[in-house]
Amino acid sequence: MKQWDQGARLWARVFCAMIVTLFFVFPIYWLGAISFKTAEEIFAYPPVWIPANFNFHNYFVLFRDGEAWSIWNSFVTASISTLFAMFFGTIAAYSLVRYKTGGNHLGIWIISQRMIPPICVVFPVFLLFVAWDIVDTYTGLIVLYTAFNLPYVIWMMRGYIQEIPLELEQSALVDGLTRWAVLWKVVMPMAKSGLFATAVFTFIFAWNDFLFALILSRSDVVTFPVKVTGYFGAQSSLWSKVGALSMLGVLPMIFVVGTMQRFIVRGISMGAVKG
Amino acid sequence: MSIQSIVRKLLIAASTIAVGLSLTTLEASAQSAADRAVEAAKKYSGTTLNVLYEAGLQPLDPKNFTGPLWEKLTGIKINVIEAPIDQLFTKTMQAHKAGSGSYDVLNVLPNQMPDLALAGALEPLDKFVDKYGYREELQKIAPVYRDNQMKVEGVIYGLPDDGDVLIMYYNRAIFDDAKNKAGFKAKHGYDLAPPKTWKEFSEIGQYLTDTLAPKVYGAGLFRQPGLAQFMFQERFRVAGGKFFDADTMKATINSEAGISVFKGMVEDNKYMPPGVEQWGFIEPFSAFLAGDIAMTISWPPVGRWAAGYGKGTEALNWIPETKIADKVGYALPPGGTPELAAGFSFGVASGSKNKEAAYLFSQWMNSEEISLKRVQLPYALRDPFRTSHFSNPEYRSRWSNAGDYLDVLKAGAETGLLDLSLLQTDRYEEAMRQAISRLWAQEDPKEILDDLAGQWDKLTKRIGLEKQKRVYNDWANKPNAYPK
Amino acid sequence: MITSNSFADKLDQERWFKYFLIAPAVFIILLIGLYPFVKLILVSFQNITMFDNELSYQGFIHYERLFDDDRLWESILHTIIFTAVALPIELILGFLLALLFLERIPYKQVFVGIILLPTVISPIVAGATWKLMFDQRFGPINQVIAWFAGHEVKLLWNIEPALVWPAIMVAEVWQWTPFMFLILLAALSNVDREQLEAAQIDGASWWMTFRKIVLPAIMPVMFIALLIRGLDLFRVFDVVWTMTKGGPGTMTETISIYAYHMAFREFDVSYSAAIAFLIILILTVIVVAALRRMEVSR
Amino acid sequence: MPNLKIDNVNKFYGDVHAVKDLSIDVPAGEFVVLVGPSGCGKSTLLRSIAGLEEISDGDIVLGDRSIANLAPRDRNIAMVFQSYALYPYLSVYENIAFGLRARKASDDEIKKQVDWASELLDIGDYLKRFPRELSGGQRQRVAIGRAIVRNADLFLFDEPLSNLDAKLRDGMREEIKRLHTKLGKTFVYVTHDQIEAMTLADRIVLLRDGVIEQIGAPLDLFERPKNIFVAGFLGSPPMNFMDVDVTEHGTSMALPDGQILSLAGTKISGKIKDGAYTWGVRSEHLSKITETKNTVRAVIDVLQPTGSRTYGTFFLGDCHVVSELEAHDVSKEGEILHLAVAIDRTSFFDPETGSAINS
Repeated sequence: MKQWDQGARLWARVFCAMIVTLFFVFPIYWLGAISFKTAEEIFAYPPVWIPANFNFHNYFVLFRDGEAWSIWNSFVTASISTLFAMFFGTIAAYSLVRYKTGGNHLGIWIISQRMIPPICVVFPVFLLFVAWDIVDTYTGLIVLYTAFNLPYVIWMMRGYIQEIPLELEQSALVDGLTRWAVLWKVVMPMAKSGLFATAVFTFIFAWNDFLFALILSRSDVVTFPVKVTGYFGAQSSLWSKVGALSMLGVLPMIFVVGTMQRFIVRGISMGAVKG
Repeated sequence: MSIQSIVRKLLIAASTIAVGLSLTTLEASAQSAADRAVEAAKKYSGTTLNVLYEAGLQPLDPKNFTGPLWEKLTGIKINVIEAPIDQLFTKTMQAHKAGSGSYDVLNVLPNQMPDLALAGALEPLDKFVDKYGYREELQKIAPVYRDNQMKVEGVIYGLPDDGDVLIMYYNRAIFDDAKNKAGFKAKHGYDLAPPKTWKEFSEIGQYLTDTLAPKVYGAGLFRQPGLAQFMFQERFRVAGGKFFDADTMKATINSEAGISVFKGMVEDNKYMPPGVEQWGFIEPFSAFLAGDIAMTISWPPVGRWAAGYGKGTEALNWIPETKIADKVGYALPPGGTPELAAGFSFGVASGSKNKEAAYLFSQWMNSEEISLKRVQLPYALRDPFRTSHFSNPEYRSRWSNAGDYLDVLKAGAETGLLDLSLLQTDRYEEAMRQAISRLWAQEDPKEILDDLAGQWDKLTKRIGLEKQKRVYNDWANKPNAYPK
Repeated sequence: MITSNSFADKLDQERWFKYFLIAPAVFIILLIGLYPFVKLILVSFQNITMFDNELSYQGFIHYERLFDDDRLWESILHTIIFTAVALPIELILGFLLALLFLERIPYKQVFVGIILLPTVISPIVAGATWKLMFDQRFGPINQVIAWFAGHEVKLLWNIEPALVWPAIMVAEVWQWTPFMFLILLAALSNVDREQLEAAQIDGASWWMTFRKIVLPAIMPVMFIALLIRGLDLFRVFDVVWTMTKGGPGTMTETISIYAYHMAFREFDVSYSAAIAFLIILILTVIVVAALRRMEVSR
Repeated sequence: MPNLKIDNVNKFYGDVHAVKDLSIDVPAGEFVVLVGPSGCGKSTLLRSIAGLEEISDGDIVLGDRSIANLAPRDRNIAMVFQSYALYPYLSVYENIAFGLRARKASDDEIKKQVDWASELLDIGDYLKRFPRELSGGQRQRVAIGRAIVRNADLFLFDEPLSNLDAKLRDGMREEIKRLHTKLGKTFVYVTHDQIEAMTLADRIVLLRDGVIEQIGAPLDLFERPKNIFVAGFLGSPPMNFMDVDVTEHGTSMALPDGQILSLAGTKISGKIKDGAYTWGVRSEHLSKITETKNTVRAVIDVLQPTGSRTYGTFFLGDCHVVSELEAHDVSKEGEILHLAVAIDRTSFFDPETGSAINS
């Protein structure tokens, strides 16, 4: 009797879990479905739930017309800025942790920089970038994303570095390494998974950014979110392109949740929960 | 797939031929405005012009057709930069405020021209127009566009380049149907024909819905606030309304005319398809092509596409297949004074580092011969705007009743009403859009319009009453600001 | 005593090394973080508008305007209501989900992974997706409602004042409930098993166990999650921008959308700087108050 | 091989004076153990020698050069840490080779050294494994291996055994001692465990509050503690202390509960002034006898048999006393025993200053 009871409850839970999962995945399914639909299917009433063919035409069009380039722009700016932010952020975090540089205040000040809404600073940043002549360049967006993500990287890496036993570093110092070498040969390998997880999130933030890219790009470095919003034009809503380009933007994220689950909770909670 | 690719190849071949043809015609006619522009531009060979265009279909013209041709003729490269329509103003001003010289040639919406000109973002063009002898050809642009989308306070800031006007389209199969005709005449005592007044429009719409719904509804119109405000502006003035008092500059939008138009707009929704309140551009357009509505009012491309012009063009594959290709009727909307909704002029950015070349490109694009080809591009969104476009035999033979189409556009180009254009028009329009969404939310028309008038007065006060009054009267005194 | 002189040796001394490490990051943050902030304050005392470019000191004229700007206060009100509604919904849904997944479920990781997806995608994509979902004619939402209603429905999600906020809210809640869910799931999993068992033996009710053991244990984490999300909600831009651009009218205008509008549509640059400063001020007050509370509760 | 000379070293942490004017000379090859309760400054001192802390004042000299201002890597010392500080991402082989690689040794040299160390420490079988795959004791050996391959001038051990369980600790202790003998190098070893200190050290440095309480050979300290602190620190169970009154010209004393013991015939008899003293007796110096003369009468309160011996606790007045008895000396709590005291092996301390009374 009790056995049966437990079994029933398990199935009830699984059922609930499936309903919930359906709710969260369906919109993305719908987006994907649109990206494979023909124009007739997209503008059919009642809506077509499953496209008749697995049709890559909408993607083909994006690539043929060079509009998929916006994905490349997103990739270049997000990945290079991630490298910079990770490098400068990690060494800064090391300094904060090991040498208590600037005491507690410097750390608080740095993380508070992340709190400022982009909309508040984007105009002055725009003027600054005009002065430097880096509007609509990779350099511009990379500099911006690096700066914008630095506080996050420092904050997160601070947490990860704090977890590295001090004795490891001291042992290496005694064994004959310089401080710089200790950082590279001991701290970095020890913080490897933290570095990786933080880098992925840094990448995501830059990849998903809209407002900065909207203001600071013109034509050469338009990123995919900016491009997607552009498709909701006045005279033709290019739903097929919205669907296909958005899906291209979602794909890396599917990979992220597929492979990085155990790091995600710490990444999004800014270190509040250690996964 | 294979058929599509064949079609595409054919299209590519066709456009190659088109380029070839245009080259020969250019050589044949000596010293036209286009030729002068090309001749003068050759000294800038090797430079690049950044041209700001509305994203979507618009840029296909400079990207696929005129851009390459211009480069071939002058050696000047055309770099098309796209921005969604609501970003055009932002991007233009942003570049101006920053002094970055990001753009050379601009697409300017007429009602934004005063702001851009007074903010100093646009280059005055008179000197270039004279230098390159373009005044004469500029005069040949259809009157309303010429007189109203070119100058701010007497100075030329733009070359009007788009014959945007809201024309009425009706399904002739329904209007010619004997049963409908007889039934309508029996009920209302006059013939079933394209309506001349809004009263007739309502009666016809109601009658057709009553007899044919849910298969066919009498009409479907723009109802999204952004587009519906164009329809309101038109109907308000047709009903005799004035936006402001010319002396006190007080808003008079809440006059009797305003209230009755607002009430009429709500009433009309009743015979339109369910959900019409949300209709933007696509919905009435696709419903009309599908034969689901008997009448609609929209921009000129709808008239072409409904007739099947440009069918099979890849760029237009998002357009639903027309089921009424040979049944499209064209007429001026009720009142006979269509709204010249939006449209584009070419302007030259004041911050451009290559203003002369930018102007020359604009002149070339805008010239008789080049513009004639551009307005005929199947995927073009540029609508006929020159007297010569309307009478062009080639264009008039594009489909069975293309002549009717061009005649109506021509008539519209004479009687069309200008969009309200003030300093910071957008703020006034914003308030108007807000009022319309309240209208759809079933609020009381009078109350909404009183609020709207209050908001407008406040805006006027902030911007400066005298300054705004000058701009308004400048606009209001144009021949097509109000119906004659 | 041996003294070291070379640069490399100096660098290797603690006091130089630590500054050497932190200097680039601080420099970049100062440049892109602090400079714009200072510039912002500067501009807010000048008078730069679409037509004017007055760089002299103008006093507090733009700050005075703030008080007289109904649209601004409406947008702030929208933002506050939006935050105040979305945040508890996300919290409660996230918590319920976490409770569900706290129990044994086969292939739990797969479920959790799929549920997480919305949180990591671009808010622009989320907005676009829901815009398509909510389309009154070609979107599936009205269709699904029609199934339940038994007749055709034409709910105007993008225009009807009563529906447009709920539509945005659904998109926002859809995207961020998984965030709360994941954090609370982790927090709940970390609740001390022995304490729970002890409570069970002591005969505590479910409610008492929750209030006296579970809640205090997850409180710090929950608080941070609420803070992070609260700040995000307060500056929400992308989703609203994609779905309504603040429309119809200014009905869904949030503070960020309004600030954008004033800066990049009206080019009322100085005034928008004053707005930006106001936003930063409000956020600072919220964060400081929140952190105080957190410290007190510790 | 150089001597280590610690010369008037001071260390401040802000206002805290952690090491006070400390001087120690360590001849080459000696095994010195720094011992003391936590916070006594022993670790600070060790880390100062390693260069992980900067000293505030004084000097540290290794051979003929001052190393006080050198970076750790320039001091040519090796150190074994409490947590072993093995690099989890490196194999055992690479862990041992780490210091050699840092010093740019050739691959051949490294291999030679690692093989030598692994054979010495009997870890040759798991050179390819990673630290997480090793037991605590094995990790400890690797940590030691990493230190000894370097041919350092000085070996520092920072509580290396404290993370091991009791059994392993005994074994490793022995091995470390053997290693010292084999290598013949100078070892400075920090522990808080007096047994380690006793068993390993050539010389113990007993620290308290940054000051040396006593320095000397283990048995010296054990048998001739300079003060109550030293006496109490060394030995397990700890020395029993009680307040006594010496009377009759140093020939008799009164225990806290009034019992009288005669000092006659002992070394101290007559050599100590009458008065109040703190008397220290180790538990093994109390033994059960059948006669009752000049014995301590004890009512056993708690019995703790360990197998070979049995600890019997009793009270003299308020003083809690532990005696170490034969396994079967007592059968149950409450029994009354007579205990003989080996008075010659007990210590008298000045109750005011705590210093030992030299007899």
